[in-house]
Amino acid sequence: MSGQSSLLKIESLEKSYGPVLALKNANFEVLSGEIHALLGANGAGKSTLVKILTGVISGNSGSISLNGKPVGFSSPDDARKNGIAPVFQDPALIPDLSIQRNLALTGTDEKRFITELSAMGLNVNLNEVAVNIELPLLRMIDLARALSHDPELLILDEITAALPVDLAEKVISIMNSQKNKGKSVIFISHRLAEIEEICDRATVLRDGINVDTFAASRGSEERIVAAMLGDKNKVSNKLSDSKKIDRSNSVFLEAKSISAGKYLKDLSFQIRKGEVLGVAALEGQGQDLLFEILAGESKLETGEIFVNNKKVTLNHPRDAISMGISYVPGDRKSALMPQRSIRENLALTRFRGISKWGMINTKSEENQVDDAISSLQIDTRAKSQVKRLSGGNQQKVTIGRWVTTGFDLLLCFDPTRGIDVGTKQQIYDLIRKFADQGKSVLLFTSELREIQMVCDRAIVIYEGKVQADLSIDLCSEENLMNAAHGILVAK
Amino acid sequence: MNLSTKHVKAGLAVATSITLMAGAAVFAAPAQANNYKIGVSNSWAGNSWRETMVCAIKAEATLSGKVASVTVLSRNTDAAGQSADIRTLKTQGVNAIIVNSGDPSANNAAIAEAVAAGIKVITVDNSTTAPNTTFVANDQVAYGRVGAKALIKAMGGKGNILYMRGASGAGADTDRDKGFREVVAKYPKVKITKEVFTNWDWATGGTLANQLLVPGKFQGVWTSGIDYNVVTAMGKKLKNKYIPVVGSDNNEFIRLSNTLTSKGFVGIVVPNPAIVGGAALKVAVDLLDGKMVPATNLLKPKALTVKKNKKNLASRYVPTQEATFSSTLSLPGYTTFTPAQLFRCKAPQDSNDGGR
Amino acid sequence: MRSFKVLDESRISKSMLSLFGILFILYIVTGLLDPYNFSIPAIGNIFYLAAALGLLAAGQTICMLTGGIDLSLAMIATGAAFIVSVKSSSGLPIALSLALLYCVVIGAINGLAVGLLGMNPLIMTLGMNAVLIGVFTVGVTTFLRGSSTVPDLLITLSTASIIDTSSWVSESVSADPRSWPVFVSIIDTLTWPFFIWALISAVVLFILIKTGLGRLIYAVGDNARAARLAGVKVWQVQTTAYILCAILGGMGGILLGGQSGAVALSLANSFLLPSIAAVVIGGTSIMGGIGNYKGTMMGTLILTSLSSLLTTLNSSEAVKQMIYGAIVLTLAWIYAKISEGA
Amino acid sequence: MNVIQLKRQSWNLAIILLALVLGIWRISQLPQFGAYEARTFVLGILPIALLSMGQAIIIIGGGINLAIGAEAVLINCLSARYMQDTTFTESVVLAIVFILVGMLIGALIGWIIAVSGIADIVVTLATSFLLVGVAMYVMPQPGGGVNQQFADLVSGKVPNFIPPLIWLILPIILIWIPLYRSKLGISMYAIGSSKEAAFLSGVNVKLTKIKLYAIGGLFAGLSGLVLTGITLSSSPFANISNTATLNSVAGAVLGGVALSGGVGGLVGPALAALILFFIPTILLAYGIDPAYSQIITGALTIFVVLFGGLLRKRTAGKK
Repeated sequence: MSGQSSLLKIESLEKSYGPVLALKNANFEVLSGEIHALLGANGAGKSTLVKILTGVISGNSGSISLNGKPVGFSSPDDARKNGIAPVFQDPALIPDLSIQRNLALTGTDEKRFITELSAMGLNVNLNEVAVNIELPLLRMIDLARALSHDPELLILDEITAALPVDLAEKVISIMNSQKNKGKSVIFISHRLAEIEEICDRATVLRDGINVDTFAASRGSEERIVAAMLGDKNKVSNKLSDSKKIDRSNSVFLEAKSISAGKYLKDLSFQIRKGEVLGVAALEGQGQDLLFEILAGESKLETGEIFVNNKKVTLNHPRDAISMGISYVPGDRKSALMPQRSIRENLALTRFRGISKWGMINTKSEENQVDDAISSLQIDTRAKSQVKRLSGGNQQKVTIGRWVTTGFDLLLCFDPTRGIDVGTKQQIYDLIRKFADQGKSVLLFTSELREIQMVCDRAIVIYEGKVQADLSIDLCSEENLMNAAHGILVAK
Repeated sequence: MNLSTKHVKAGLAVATSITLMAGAAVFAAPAQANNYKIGVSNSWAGNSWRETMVCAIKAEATLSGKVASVTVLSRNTDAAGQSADIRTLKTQGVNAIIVNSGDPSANNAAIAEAVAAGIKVITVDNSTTAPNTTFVANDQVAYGRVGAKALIKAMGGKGNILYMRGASGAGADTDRDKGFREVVAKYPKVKITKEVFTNWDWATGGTLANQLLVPGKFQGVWTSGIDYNVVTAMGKKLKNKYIPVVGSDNNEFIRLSNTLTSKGFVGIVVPNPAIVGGAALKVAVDLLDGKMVPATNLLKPKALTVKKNKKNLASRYVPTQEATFSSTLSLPGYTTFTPAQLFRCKAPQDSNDGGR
Repeated sequence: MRSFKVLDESRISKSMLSLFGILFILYIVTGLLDPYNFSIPAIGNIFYLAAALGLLAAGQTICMLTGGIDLSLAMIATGAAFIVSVKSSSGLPIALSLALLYCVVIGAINGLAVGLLGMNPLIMTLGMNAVLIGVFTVGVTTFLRGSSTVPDLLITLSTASIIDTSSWVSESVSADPRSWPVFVSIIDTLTWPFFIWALISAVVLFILIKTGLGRLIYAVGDNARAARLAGVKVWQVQTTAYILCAILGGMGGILLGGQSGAVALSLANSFLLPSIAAVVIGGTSIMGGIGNYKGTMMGTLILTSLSSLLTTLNSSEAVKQMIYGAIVLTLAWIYAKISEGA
Repeated sequence: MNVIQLKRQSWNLAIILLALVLGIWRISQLPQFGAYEARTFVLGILPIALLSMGQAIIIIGGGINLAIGAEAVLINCLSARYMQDTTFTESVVLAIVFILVGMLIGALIGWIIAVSGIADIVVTLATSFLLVGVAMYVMPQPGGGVNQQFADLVSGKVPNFIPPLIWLILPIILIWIPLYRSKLGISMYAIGSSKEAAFLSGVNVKLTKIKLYAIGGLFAGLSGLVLTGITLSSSPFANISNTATLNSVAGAVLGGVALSGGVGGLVGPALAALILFFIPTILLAYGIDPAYSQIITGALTIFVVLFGGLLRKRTAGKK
């Protein structure tokens, strides 16, 4: 590594949003030909740093130099011309434009693009409009487009999140081939295993300062987590002993032969009271539709749903709520009112029926909201608008809403996606607490190891059916992954 | 030389119009007596005065016995829209078009095309600068003049006037302003201390009256037809101490002038009959019959007050009609319909009995 | 954790303060140009003149808080006034009920189209506006033919002071009203329109702040999907909002009809854009979810003071329009900067 | 061809079909159909068609311009005032100047929106008051005039319908097609479709917005000039500008431009103007009050958007 020259060097970079200091005195260096992980809890300043690097915003002070020359990027276009190409979690393709016109917009060479894409074993109709393309493929298209510009520095921001395993592997091999060509990659991910596996070095940010930079290798996890959390409590990988699987509990909800959309075909499962049931699946197996059906948000085509042994029809989320089924969607933004206060967000369900449109009982509302805030440890410093809360606190508000409302079954769709380690732990604890209170939780997660940490049992969906129904001792990542790929698991 | 060019030009014009008419003549009913097709283009719909004007055209057409149909294109539109309407009427094959133009010159091109095709164009109410048309209207300069005289008389020859005009730039408003100022200039003790535009909009007029009427500030009010709500506002704002108001022949203004005389109110009614439409129709039929009609036909208004014209004003009020009804029911020498026929508002083609 | 009343307080109070400042400056300027404007009757007059716009803007506020807009509001107002005046011959209660029915029906159609069928509010209400203009243009000569005189009771309710003082000030017509006894001026200030506006405003504020419906109006405007996921039937909220908007608009229209003394098809036309401007100046986001009616009330008063200032200045229609536009733009700009800074 | 393209084409097809049906219907009502009648059709739609096209460009770019009617009225007033009693050459030079003025006004509005961050609808609402005020200042009363030769250049000598037809088609060929193919054109769809993604793709969102408003202003300027050419006059009234603006929005939407941005073209709006012109005239021939056409126009706009919305929902659902 000593022979490598410095490609990008950032020195004492500072950026504030009004009174909030997002970056203070951040230093960061990427060598040419290395894969560098950029890590940090939510609000540590990662995304601000990436935005500055890609010309989305500019810093208040500090210096950036590229190949030893000081630079400053006035726009994403400017950054791209300087050899920096980002690929974000949400692909930067224009929904209403065809791929061809998207390429024209960024001045990308079509032939080169097709070469890059077919190197990944993928192809696409260039006349297809972006909005019609599945998200995982769209991300790969975005990546191929970035590669077509032959970037010196590729920035991959959470690109592997919720990406199916085969595609995630392709991303990793692309990173390696970039490295072999002497190009650099900045890799941002919450999946620590990936980082240990492929990154050369890692830099951890905390509170806008780079706190640690070291060579990444297997076993760095502890060091990463410690650096990310600082002096705060460390996370235990295993949970408390609160898991007690009581098979004698009665069934709360049963789905029989559910079919809907392109993916769900003849899917059946049961969830008991006081049970946390994990759901594992590769991306695009219809798990999101399953959750939406149970939440009353999408329509069931065939099949039946029983709650407490009674058949139910769920046409609207209100029907589900009245059955005691609550839904925490994967996309926090779709469950929150960003411009309203924590209080209004927490109390929203109180007014769901026309009969409750009358005068607000301020006292009872206040008590209820206070309870939720204290039991979920929501940070209320920015309570007037939830859009100013951190991602973790926003997620707590979406869950807290159901704590104030009361529920029997909580549908949690990837609740820890993009959340820092500390808050993740709080959410795990919370889910276990619900189970202890005799409530059921259906938990889908894209991080398979969470299943072993939180769940009592897991089902794996493959090709629209339940491929495997595993007790917790069988829920190793390997087993889950095999089942998710359609390989039978021995019980 | 001069003469010969003229002849050539005339010959060309005739030739052009023959060519133009050639196709039409085959289909369009020949303009024989008793079978005239009349088109009406009106630039402002949903307004009581204009509706009455249109009804007068229809009623008079029905009674004339010489008109087969009246096609009315009445809508709120801009100059381009009205030009399109006039052209549409021409393609429809009418023999005469009665135009109440929203703009003094913007429809000239369309009118000229109609005239060139041998269609008689009669402009009513608002004058246009288009040549070869016949104009039928109330004399607005005289309107301003007689109104001003009566107002100044009622004010005792001195004091401040609240001058509430119509719409800036409209032909009628400009003409009335001319007549009004002519008279006011002769009385040095009379001053126009506040000048506002109501745009002939009742809401605007009402708002302005409520805002501007302050006890002691004015001794007389001129309105350009947005009249009776100014009187109503006086009841509230001046605590029933009325000052003279010049208004038009709006039904409600006539009623207030009649009833509030006992409270010292002087209402000066200067009629601006909407049934001038009936006069326009008569002129159209005369033209189609080949009679000679002067290019400009102006109806002279008179200022009416309860003091001098008690009977006239008492008989003008029509309780069955709305407040903004233009309460002049006949124009001797022009119209022949009865009030009932006017209110019925039927064109010849509207019913089996020919609308009669 | 106790005081939840901090509803983005800093931002709203800042902008409210600046709105107050602007209103104050406008008032001082008007007063310096014509000292009569400093008198109590003149102040009362501003409130009196603001009432109708205030009601229309109240409707528009509710609509815009849900993320909608009602461009048919002027025709709803005009239509209500028309129905009341034409049908008043069958008795005022019947006329008013018919007008109310009309408002509810039109509001419901707008709301259901937006809420259930997913119509864009701009297009829906624009289309509705065209339909209503057509219906009433036809109506004037057919089913709504008749006297458009506004009934006396409504004229009184839309113009008179609550207590009639005309007999108290005897021989003072020619005298300056500033010489009247102060209590007369103050009583005169309490006009029915002012009273009605104040009363309705209290109701609107109560609905928006203190009721579940109010919460949902904000919720739906901020994020309709979130509201749906929380079990709220969004279309019910939107429909109710459009109905409320139409009813408030109808009330404004009837008031306007009473103040004009006559009803014409163009009655409320000139109030449509100001009703939106008042809401915007008051700081309600056109995207919904944030803002309040207090701001709209200030916006209404600012626009009314502005137009009386321009009348005082004897400014031509051209200058009026220019200043009006410039002020709306500047205020929106200042407001945007303030909310950005917070 | 993919679903969305097909859908876009089917929309255009439906509009062409509707315009054709109504056109044939209308022609069949006429005693005769010749050059004069064709000219009447084209002159009847030209100003509003141009305005709808300008509005369409702005709506595709994710905005909306409620001041576009006021821009046209202002240019109408400016040209009728200053082109009165001029020679043909002077008129042409002035026409070019006024089109540039229209662009400049549009650019200014775009700049205010870009810099202030206020919603388009609010800025343009305010500027619509402002511009009408300026128009009234320029022409306190209706009137003015223009060189007759220039007028003939715009509207053609009776019964020549070719010049106005050229003015309808030329902007599509000279402005729209090059725009659609240019980087600016792609950027227009991009910022209308997703501002964030466009920004990340390297589009200068603010500059694009300013340019689009400038092009919108160009169309408004053309519309105002054409109005002067047709009417040989000008009218400085707010209600005219408001009606024109609302019609331009209706025309754009009816022409297949999605109000959410990113979808549509300019041919649709031009045809939509034709449809909106035929409806009242067809009714007229049946002796029906033209007021009914208001009802039909309003209802048609609602239904078209409703239908389009349902169509979009269905294609989105198939994803």
